[in-house]
Amino acid sequence: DAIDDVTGSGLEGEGETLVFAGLNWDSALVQSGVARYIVENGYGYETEMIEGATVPLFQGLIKGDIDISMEIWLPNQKDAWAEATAEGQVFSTGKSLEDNWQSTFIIPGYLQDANPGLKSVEDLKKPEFQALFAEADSGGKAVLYGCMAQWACRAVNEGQIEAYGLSDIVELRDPGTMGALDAAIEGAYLKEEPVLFYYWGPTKLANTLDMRVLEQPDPSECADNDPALGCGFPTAEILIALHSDYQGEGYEELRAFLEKWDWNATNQLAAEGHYGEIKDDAATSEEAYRNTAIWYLNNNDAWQSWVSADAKDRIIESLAA
Amino acid sequence: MSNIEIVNLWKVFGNDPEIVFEPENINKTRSEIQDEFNQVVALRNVNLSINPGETFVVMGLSGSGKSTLVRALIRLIDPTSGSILINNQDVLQYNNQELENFRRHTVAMVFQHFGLFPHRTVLENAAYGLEVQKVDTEARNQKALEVLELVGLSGWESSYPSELSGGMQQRVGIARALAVEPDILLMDEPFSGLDPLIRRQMRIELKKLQQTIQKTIVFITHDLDEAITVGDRIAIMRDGEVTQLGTPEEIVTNPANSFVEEFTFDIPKTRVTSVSNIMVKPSSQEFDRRYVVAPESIVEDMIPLVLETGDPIPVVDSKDELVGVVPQEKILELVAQSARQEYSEE
Amino acid sequence: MSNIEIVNLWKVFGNDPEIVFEPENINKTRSEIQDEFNQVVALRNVNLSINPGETFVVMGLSGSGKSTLVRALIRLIDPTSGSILINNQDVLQYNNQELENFRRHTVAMVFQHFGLFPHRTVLENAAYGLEVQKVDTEARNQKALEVLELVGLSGWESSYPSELSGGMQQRVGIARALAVEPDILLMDEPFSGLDPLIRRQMRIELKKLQQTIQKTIVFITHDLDEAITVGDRIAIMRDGEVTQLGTPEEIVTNPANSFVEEFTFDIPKTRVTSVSNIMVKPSSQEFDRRYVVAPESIVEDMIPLVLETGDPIPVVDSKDELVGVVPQEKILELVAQSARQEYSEE
Amino acid sequence: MSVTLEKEKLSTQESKENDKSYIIKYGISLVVFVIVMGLSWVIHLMKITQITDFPVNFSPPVTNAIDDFVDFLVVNFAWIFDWMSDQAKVLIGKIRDFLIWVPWPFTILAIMYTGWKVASRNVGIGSAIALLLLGLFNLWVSAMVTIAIMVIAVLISIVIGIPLGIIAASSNRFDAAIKPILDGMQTMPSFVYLVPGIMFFGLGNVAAILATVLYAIPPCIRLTNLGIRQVDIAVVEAGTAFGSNRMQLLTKVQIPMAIPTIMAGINQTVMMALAMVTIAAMVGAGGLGADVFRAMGQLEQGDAVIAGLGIVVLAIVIDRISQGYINNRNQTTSIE
Amino acid sequence: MSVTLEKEKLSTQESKENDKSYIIKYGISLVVFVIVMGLSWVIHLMKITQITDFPVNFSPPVTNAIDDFVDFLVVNFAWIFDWMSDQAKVLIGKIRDFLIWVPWPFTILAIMYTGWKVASRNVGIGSAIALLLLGLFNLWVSAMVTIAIMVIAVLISIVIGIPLGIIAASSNRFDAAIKPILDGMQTMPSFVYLVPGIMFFGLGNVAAILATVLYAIPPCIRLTNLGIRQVDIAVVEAGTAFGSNRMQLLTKVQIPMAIPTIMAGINQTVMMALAMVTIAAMVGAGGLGADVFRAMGQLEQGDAVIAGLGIVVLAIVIDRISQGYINNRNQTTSIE
Ligand SMILES: Nc1ncnc2c1ncn2[C@@H]1O[C@H](COP(=O)(O)OP(=O)(O)OP(=O)(O)O)[C@@H](O)[C@H]1O
Ligand SMILES: Nc1ncnc2c1ncn2[C@@H]1O[C@H](COP(=O)(O)OP(=O)(O)OP(=O)(O)O)[C@@H](O)[C@H]1O
Ligand SMILES: [Mg+2]
Ligand SMILES: [Mg+2]
Repeated sequence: DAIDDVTGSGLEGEGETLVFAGLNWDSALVQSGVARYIVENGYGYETEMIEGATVPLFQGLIKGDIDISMEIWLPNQKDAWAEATAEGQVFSTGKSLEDNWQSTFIIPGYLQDANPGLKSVEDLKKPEFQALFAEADSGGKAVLYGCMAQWACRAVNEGQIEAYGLSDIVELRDPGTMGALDAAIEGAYLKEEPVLFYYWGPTKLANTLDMRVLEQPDPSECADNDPALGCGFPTAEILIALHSDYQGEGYEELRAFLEKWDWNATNQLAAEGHYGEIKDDAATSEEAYRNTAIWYLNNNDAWQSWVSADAKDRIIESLAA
Repeated sequence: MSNIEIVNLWKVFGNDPEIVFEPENINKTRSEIQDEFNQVVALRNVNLSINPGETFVVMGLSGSGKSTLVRALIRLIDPTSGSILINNQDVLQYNNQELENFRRHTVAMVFQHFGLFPHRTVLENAAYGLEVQKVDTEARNQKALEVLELVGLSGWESSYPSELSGGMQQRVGIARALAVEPDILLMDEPFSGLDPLIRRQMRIELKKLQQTIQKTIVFITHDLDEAITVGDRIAIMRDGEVTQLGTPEEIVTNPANSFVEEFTFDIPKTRVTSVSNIMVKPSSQEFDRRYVVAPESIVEDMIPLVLETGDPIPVVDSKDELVGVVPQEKILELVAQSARQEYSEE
Repeated sequence: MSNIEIVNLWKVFGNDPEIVFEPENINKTRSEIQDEFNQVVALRNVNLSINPGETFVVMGLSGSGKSTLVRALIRLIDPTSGSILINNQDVLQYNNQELENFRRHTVAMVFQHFGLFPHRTVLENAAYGLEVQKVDTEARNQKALEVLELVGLSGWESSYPSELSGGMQQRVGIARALAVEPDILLMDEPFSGLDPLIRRQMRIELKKLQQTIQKTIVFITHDLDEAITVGDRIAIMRDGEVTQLGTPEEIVTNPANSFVEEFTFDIPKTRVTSVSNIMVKPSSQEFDRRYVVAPESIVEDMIPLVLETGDPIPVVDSKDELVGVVPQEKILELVAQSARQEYSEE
Repeated sequence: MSVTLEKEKLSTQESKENDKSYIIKYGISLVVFVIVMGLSWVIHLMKITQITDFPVNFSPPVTNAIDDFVDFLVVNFAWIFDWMSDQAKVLIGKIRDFLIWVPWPFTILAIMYTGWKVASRNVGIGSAIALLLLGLFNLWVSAMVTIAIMVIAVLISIVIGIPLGIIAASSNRFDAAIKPILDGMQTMPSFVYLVPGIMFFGLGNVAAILATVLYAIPPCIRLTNLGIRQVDIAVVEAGTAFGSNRMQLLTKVQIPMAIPTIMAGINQTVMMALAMVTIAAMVGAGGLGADVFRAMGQLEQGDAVIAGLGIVVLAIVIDRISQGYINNRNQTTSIE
Repeated sequence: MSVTLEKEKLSTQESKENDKSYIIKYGISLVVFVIVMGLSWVIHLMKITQITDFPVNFSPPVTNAIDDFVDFLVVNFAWIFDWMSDQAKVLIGKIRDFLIWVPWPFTILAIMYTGWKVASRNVGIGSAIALLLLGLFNLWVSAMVTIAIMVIAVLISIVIGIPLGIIAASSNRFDAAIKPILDGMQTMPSFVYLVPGIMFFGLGNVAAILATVLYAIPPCIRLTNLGIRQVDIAVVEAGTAFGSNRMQLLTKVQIPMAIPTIMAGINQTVMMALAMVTIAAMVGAGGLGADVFRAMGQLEQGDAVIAGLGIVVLAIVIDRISQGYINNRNQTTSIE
């Protein structure tokens, strides 16, 4: 440490390594890429990313193997999050992805165009639409590709179906994993087949496919805004989370930066689009996300208000290099 | 019954058998060829003619090519060159269809380790050959029961081979071969896996059976005693070649080379020599009709008689005419010769 | 050299061997016991006494308990009851340590299928027994080379067993056993896997070797010819019991029962009978000194002599005194008996 | 004796020579290693990127081609996939519903009877107890769902695998061609074909069965092949010598004798299929795998362990019954 | 002949009897089935829930106990786990960094040389081409990361597995005890121990290696056991007859002769370990598995296939080299 102090730059992150959670979906990967560039060049941290599945990564965050996760989808990890914060193992510096949405009842654009009568959840009760989504093994019920059984939104799906009186009309099917759900949706779109599904945004799939949300009552109509009682989803809280070590002294600038972090659908769309263009030129995906971050930081200046003045200078300097 | 004609038969195992026939290699020994080219000459220019109804024994040490020869007869291996005529048809020219028919009707084989089907009952084993001929169940079971009766296995039809002793298993093997009523029976060391007592019993039974069925039999063994007991003629093989061919008597009394001689050490000459070979001209046409022998009789069988009577024994042919006499001295001479050979090596 | 005393030895394979000793079962036959209790009586009350330096042959059909007996001697199997005294020590009472020592120094075994270590060279195979005794490398290699020389395998030290022929492999087996300089050599059908010629050669070599090494040898075979060639005494086993024990001569000339008789069919009596058994009182003390034989001589060896001279042959003992004469008739009688037995079954 | 002494000298000499040659051998290896490491160091120092990095990247065009190909298949062969998927879904649904519908005491009795008959009394009773435990730990329905998927996947594996195994046994070229493919099927991560599988067949059991069959079929093919090939050559020759044609040889001799090995292959196929139940759950197949997966997502160690043990119990029951069958059969029909 | 005729009658009679007995047998089965189904139907109709549902549920107390136990372990033995984990992480990191650091031409040459020497010329060249392809498809670094984890996992499996296999070979009781555990280890879904694994050892390679070892060790134990047990009994007896004690028998006879089988076990261990790389990637092990996993999350079929094929290529290279070694060794030292 002493040597660091003598030879170092005196930056907050000197000699510190921040380990990011390598969640395997786009928004998390893009946000992590931008955040990594900023903390590296603005605050002198080294960064690493460990890739893995959601649950193991959250365990890693609790244990301290992961220092920072850019996206904790609170509704889905509510119990684990509550427990970990109660134990003082993790804390949040505020929201990350803004403009997010989720809905249990989505149909493809082509389907709605072909069936203009299918606009709201109530319309599913019409036999022709029920039959539209029926599958060979659903006993005539409409099949809904729901939220993963291990996520909290599953319970919401169940509650909504119950509350809307769709119990005998809709069969809620567990896709198992996010990847499986994505594949099922993409497959249906390619084949232009009828499909009824749960999804959320901003995500690559929601941005590229024409998704139409069936009308549901506004969340405010339900007690405690609880969608499980028969309303649409309210906006979710998506948090940036850190391991408790970073709650103490010496990380003030880092925390200040993350608290100001403000990432919305527009940023996400733009960065993701650029990533799609350049990814084949990079040797590794990590490099691709880094290049995306550089592009983003060069072409937007919203970020300049998230960081301290010194940091901003350093970042601009390194971008120019 | 059927005759077999083997002409210039060669079998070379290896990836390049033709190399053996190059003029500069054709006279190389088997081990030279193996060392130089990694090819094994299993049969070298074998010529044999086997008569209908004959029991023809092939013997030799391990690796001498006996099995290769007999397996070539039924095309379990394809010879490298030469031809095999069976009933004047060249077996090596058969197409698949003809070959199947040939195997179904003309030849049948009895294997050293029996080669029974463990998942089939004795009856199903015996009926196998007929089954592949698509004979209907009833007829083939009847035939199978018949041959099982013949080999003394009545009552065991529904047992599995694993429940039988070795000797009984080999009887099943013989029954299986007999069931297809083949012209030719090939037997590759059929009794080698058996206990000595059972083995001798099987030999004797085979002789008896042969009197009933009268097939052409090619019988392989490495036991000279067995060869002499069952064989009408014997071919001795060495390194893929037939080194001597003859009746048991010819081979024992007149070995072609030291190898055959060594092979025949243990066999008393009296056991193979026929009376006609030691009889002398009778001094008169009068003889004692109580003790006559045929010219084909084996000397050993008459030793007790000779020693008992002390007189020369008259030899009488099938027309009941005196053709010679056997004086006691001649027999003793032969006994002495037999004895002299034993242990002469020590 | 060492003597072996086997007393009331039983071996019953199965999960409840004691049941055989129940008073109501003790007299049941082997197959009854097998059917009723699923126990196999491999040895039934065997009593044998084997003298130092003797070559003792155990013979019998497959399954008669030969291997069980010899394996009990080296405790590869533990007998059910009885005792085995070797050098007056009860082998069955040995603890692990004593047993290892006993196996390292007192006995050594030669196996039917050689039981060589395929991953070790011939030299390392031969040295194995010394290696487990922790003899240092140089000394054990020297000894191994010595015994390999003795069995005629010099030059093959660094080959692997798979590169050797069967006969050579068995020589390695013998060398491995000799290397530990055991008092007793156990040989379980050592030559059964070999070709007949090589087999005879090995027998003869064993006899020669025995003259050099003078060990106590327990030799197992199911071949009577082999038994007679190598054995000083022979025990014939049947269904786990010793059914006859005696010299080759006793067994061939005087079979205890029809089973042994059948076994000995193929052996000419002349080959085992000693002169002392057929000689008669000399009529005078004068005799022709040119043709004398010892009383222990085998009759067969003197047949040529007898037939050549025609006269009775004088028998002279080691003190050069005339003890009898063998008239030609006696020999002929024996020849006749030998012959009569052959094929009598047919 | 003189000969012996000479030999001895020779042998010690040889062993010394061996020692020396070892030193030389290792020495050379060491020198080579040091040189290579030195060179590596220099290369890194001089940043010769041609040697540290690969000069070209074939990946983008190929990955794009694959993407397009998958899309092409999905779009153009949708009707086939949908048809197959529908058939399978109906069948699986029926089996699953039936298994759940049958009251558990009957199911347990049936398994006990089968185990007893096919294997041994102990296996029968053990299986019954094991299944009872599944029920008592509230895993009955999940277990039946898992079994339904299993049954279909294993049946498909058998129907496809055994004929392929037979062909592989009779053609060395086919065998050589299929070998790396089988290796590939077992090491290729299921995720790779799960995603296209879902795009083809939709979410749920069908994709799960596809993944399971791909993973579980290799032992069935391999052991059928092996079983036929290792049928005692002497017996096959006997069959040939009596004029059997190829078909007769196969049906009357080779296959009947290969049955224990083929059964071992099926046994392994079942085990592999069971190892895939959690993967299957990742595409929504339900059953015990889904229990494990869900418990893991909710950090319920205990539930995950119990459901996992449920899978293990199923595996052991199936294994013991089929092994018992194989052993019994082996005992009755083998010679020696 | 009269005997034969009688027999014949007997046999046809028998076969008819057989026909009849079949009908009876199947008839009975059918009747039983119908009755059971009818009963089931009645039970459902009458809603006798004691028979359709299980009366008790043992699950809650047991799952709670397991949860508590895991927590207890984590809290009380954290220091041991952390220490182990730290050691392992340093080691794996070093190996990984080294493999990445060595310029690829040297690595490829080294593998080629090994393949050539150990197996055959074709295997050597084939391996080199395969590795080159990995590089050209931009998978080099991932492959090296995967290999690093693999090497550690396989080494641990060998170090633990072979001694256990030896013990299992010499003790029937241990063998019987370990058998269901091994079955369990191979069918228990990895997810079940992944989460506790992370709680003990933290995220990353260590938990991944734990999961890999648990899945990959059974073949090593099984085949060591098998290899020793199937050493020709005659050779073992020869060893015994010369007074070898147990240790000598083991080291001088049984293990040397079992080596080909043990090598086959190691080969299988490597294959199993490779089959775990995607699971390992889910807990942060990186490498080719992570490439597959990431591609799946982004619905990039092509990338997933390429990375998946990378794993397959690695597997086949390792397999062919080790199989070649086994075959060569088998040829040189076996009798017959
Ligand atoms: N399929 C084969 N490939 C290569 N060589 C073979 C093959 N079959 C036999 N041989 C060789 O051919 C030679 C003759 O073998 P064959 O089996 O005919 O001998 P055999 O006289 O029957 O011996 P045995 O008494 O041991 O049965 C042997 O040297 C053997 O090694
Ligand atoms: N380990 C064993 N378990 C059960 N029975 C055995 C065992 N070993 C031998 N037997 C039985 O004991 C009897 C005697 O066997 P043994 O091996 O001593 O016979 P053998 O005379 O050596 O026969 P062979 O000539 O075939 O070697 C046989 O019936 C055999 O089946
Ligand atoms: Mg042969
Ligand atoms: Mg024996």
